[in-house]
Amino acid sequence: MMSIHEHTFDAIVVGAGGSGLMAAVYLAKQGSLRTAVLSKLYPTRSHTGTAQGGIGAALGNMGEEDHWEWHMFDTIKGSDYLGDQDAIEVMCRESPEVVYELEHMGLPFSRTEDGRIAQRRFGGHTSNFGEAPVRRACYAADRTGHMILQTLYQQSIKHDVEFFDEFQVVDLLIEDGSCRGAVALNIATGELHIFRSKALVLATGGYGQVWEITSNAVTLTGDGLFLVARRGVPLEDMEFYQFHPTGIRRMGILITEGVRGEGGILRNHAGERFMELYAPNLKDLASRDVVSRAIYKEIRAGRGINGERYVHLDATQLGAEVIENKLPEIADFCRTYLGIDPVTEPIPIQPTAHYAMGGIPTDVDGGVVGMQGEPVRGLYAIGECACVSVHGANRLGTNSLVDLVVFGRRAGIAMAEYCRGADLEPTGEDPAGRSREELEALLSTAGKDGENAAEIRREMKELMMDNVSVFRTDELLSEAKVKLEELRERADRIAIDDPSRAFNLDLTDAWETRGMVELAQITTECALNRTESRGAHSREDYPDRDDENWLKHTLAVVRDGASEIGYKPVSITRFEPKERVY
Amino acid sequence: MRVLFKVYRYQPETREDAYFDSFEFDAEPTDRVLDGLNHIKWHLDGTLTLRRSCQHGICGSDALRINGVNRLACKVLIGDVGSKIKIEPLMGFTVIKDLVVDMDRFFSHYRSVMPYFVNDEAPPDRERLQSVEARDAYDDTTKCILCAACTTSCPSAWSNPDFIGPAAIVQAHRFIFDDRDEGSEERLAALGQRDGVWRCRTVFNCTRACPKEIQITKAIGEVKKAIVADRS
Amino acid sequence: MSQPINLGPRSWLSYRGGSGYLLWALHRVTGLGLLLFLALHIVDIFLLAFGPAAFEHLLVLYTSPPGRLMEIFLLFGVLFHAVNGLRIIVQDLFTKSWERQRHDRLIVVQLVVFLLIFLPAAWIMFGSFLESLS
Amino acid sequence: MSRRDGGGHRRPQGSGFEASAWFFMRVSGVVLLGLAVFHLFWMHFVIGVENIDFNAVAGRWEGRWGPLWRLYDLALLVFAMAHGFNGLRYVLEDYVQRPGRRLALKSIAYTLGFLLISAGAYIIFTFDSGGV
Ligand SMILES: Cc1cc2nc3c(=O)[nH]c(=O)nc-3n(C[C@H](O)[C@H](O)[C@H](O)COP(=O)(O)OP(=O)(O)OC[C@H]3O[C@@H](n4cnc5c(N)ncnc54)[C@H](O)[C@@H]3O)c2cc1C
Ligand code: HEM
Ligand code: SF4
Ligand code: F3S
Ligand code: FES
Repeated sequence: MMSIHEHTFDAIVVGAGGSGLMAAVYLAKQGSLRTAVLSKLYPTRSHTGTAQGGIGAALGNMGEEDHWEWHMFDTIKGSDYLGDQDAIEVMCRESPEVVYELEHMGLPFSRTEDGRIAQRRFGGHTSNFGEAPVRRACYAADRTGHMILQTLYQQSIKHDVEFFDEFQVVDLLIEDGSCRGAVALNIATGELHIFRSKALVLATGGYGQVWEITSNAVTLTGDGLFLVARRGVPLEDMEFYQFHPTGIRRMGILITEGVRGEGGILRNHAGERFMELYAPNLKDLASRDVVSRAIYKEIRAGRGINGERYVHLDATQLGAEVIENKLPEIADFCRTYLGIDPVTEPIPIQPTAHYAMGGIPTDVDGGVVGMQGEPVRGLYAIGECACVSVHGANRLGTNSLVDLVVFGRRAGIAMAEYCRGADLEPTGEDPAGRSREELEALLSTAGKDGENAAEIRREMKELMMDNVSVFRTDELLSEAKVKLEELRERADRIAIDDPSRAFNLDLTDAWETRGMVELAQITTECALNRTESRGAHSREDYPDRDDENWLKHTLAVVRDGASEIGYKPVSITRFEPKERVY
Repeated sequence: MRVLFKVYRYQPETREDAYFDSFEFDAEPTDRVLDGLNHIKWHLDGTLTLRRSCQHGICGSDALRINGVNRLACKVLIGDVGSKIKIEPLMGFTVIKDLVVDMDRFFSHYRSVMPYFVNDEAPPDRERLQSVEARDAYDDTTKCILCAACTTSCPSAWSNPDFIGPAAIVQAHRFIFDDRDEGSEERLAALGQRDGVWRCRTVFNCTRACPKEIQITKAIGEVKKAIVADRS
Repeated sequence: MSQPINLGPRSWLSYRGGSGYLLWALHRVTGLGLLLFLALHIVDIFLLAFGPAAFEHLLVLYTSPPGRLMEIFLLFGVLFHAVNGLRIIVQDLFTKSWERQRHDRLIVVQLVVFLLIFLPAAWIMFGSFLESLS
Repeated sequence: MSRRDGGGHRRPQGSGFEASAWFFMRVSGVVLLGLAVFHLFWMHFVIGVENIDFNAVAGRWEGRWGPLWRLYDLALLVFAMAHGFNGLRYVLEDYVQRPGRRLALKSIAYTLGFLLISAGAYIIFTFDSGGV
């Protein structure tokens, strides 16, 4: 029997990436609130640290004019008009302010000659409503995310945030439309802890591990998403999953868009700059979905390098100095993992699963909303696991980091406000009962015959890569649906090896595997349902965008193991949908 | 290629002593050592326990002793270390299970150097200005991912757990040499203590171990000089 | 619950730290060795107070064949410690030299300097060792 | 957890002794480089070990340059001892973790150092061959 520990806080933050820490710092700054941060990884291990290229803010530091309205327009266009314009307006208007705030927290941005925050070009970011590329991405060499994560963690220490490191949340206490806390596994001991709270924010990051080739960490398993889904909260726009065009071949390790921002060029087997064909205006700096599709098309036409499933990212014309100073990490990756020098050789790349535009539906303060737009009291979501929706059908590079800090801050403020007016709501008998049963059952399979979780993951990842990635068809998706159902059944029969309690990652891996299969199913279901092509969701059997029928968000809720789908209108305030060409 | 992994095991719940386990299997020379360990965990023995996350040398989870030296398992290719690979946990920390060590002391040393930006003046409306050169002065030490490879490679830290260790000094350096920061006096005072920088005997193991190739010994030297200059 | 099994001198010795680690260990050993020798040396000098006989009685220690051999070790110790110490001082003065490549290069220079002085001197001393045998 | 020391890692306020010790090791190192190496060179290659005896010492300390030699040897003694015993202190600090034991060993070392310096200085100041 597992022993149970109990804690009570005003506010709880689940996840210590950029968004979670931003919320935590803001909660801590409010003073009297008791706040705890729960994270299954040490905070600085969070995946925000891998973000390379930059954070978008219309500062206009590079001697070019820039306005947040232009940023707003680019984001909306990038989202293929599915993004909610009220939320996008909030994000783009607040982003300069938040970037300055990060600088005031000590974040070591790279600098311009006159000492201001340096900025670079990024895909889809333009001046004057789409005219020409603009330098909008504020960066700290090519470790912007690392510096954001470090800076926010430092600030958390400064403000005495209370951390529960290596605590994995395994259940949410959502009852009668309100969230009253969470149950977490203390990984180091294998014991369960009940955390009661007035407000709880999920900041658990993405779920890229569902795909085979991915830029995401092995720990990005979408826990927050399947946890809320299991408690009857819908997930929004799950069919929109971004494939980043330039992942290192086979490994999926990301090569930042900053490389193209600095002048890198994509080339096919013949050495041709093929993006001229697909995006005559912005070329290699078109938005990510466009570039990923172009690469797939080149590969299909037999123009991949040596006819294989990859193309080249050519950075040789940047020169050694730009590469060593502005892209040192990238150079290091190439040397370490590929044994090539990007100064003299092109980098072999292929699209890699990267970012979830969809997620837990929220309002502009991070408050989670249900199927009918009703708020789930005390429950918030921010960062990649949330869907505000500012990214719509396709996220622009640099906008995720903006999303993290802008909405992390807003959620922190809103939660503090909420906590002051709210009381702790009671939880039912034995709140940890469900988790205990689930985990004990899994533990009791140790050493018995059963399915291997790693094998199930492998099959799921391959399936999703082949059938539910850049190009989709009814046939592929239907096939995936059937196979995923099989995998889900097999996942019920997982048997683990490790019978011990302390640090049983075999147990948590298995638990995460089940959740990921559920997310793969929801994603596939939503992709099958949306019969149009928009942003990252590209249906070959429905190649056009269909505003008449599909200018709306999908909401999927799981009931008795099957997804039910509903819809939500898109907020359109300033920019009417137009055809999207780059 | 055929590889033989010799892996340190410690499973306190089932067996009292620590021991080495051998696993032999086929791997590509371009596989990471972490891929090998994952292969073991996923297909040969699910009880093998280690921390890992990003798999490309950014998160700092999987610093281990690989063939005698500290490395990130995800930043060394099997082909580069040969077909016999010995994996041990970081030295100097208590082992919790297999390759997982207790990092509490490491983070407590980290916290002791005030690893955060201090400047109590009201900030300007926009960014504080900083010249390119001033930014360069601490660029190197901003790269630290807190993997602990350095501190656990340092003989001074092995024998003396109170030594705050190179990682904490690197973190302090990042602020001391940031001209926007104003907390350095306190930081230098903390680092000037018995268990601060002076415990560094310039062994250089740390610099060799750092996966981010931070010039740690140089950074420590700069801090030492700053303390001496501060006092005179 | 957990045991600090990866602690202790056995694992210290097995760490493959490279040249810096080796030089540091040697510096420490030679430093302590010199201190030991010096203590001895002061004791024998102190015997001067008791007149020539007492003093010269002990001097045999230095002129005997083992004494001659020890002398070579002494030279090795002083020279190594001095050259290595000088390198450390120079590097502390010019912190930039602690950068990895520069450090590696300095170590090569140091070894060359050490050998250039040590080998001829040791050769001469070895000569007097052979002489002392006959 | 208090704010400034961030997590209960408290240590005594220092006087900067370690900084001075560090600095002294460098300075004395340079000084010793001159003194010790010259001393070795002189004794082994100029005088020659086999020629050293009571008279040789007397000749040096009571000759024309006697006072200078005595000063030289005193400097060598003091610097080498201070440098060496501080080095020994480093080693003890590094390897002896139990406070009580550390204090005991350090006390023994300091006493020993003091005795050795006194003995050496005594000879240097009082040596008198009695006109042999
Ligand atoms: C390689 C790469 C490069 C990128 N580059 C850029 C870029 O240049 N610009 C940009 O804008 N965006 C970029 N992104 C996207 C962006 O970095 C991520 O979307 C963002 O960092 C997500 O942050 P987050 O706060 O939502 O979560 P994360 O940083 O992923 O953190 C998740 C947190 O949740 C915790 N957690 C998860 N599950 C649980 C659980 N069950 N219990 C407790 N804790 C849990 C984890 O421990 C972790 O602390 C990049 C992404 C990748 C992968
Ligand atoms: C010949 C010239 C000498 C030079 C240039 C020199 C230089 C140094 C330096 C720079 C250090 C400090 C190392 C550190 O801080 O990490 C040191 C340490 C030391 N020295 Fe010397 N030294 C010399 C002679 C001597 C002598 C004659 C003795 C013996 C009495 C001695 C004994 C020691 C000891 C015991 C240490 C400590 C070793 C350690 O901490 O690892 N040194 N020396
Ligand atoms: S300095 Fe280097 S080795 Fe040390 S913790 Fe930081 S990244 Fe790791
Ligand atoms: S290994 Fe240790 S002694 Fe100093 S140079 Fe590095 S911290
Ligand atoms: S797994 Fe992140 S550093 Fe190796």
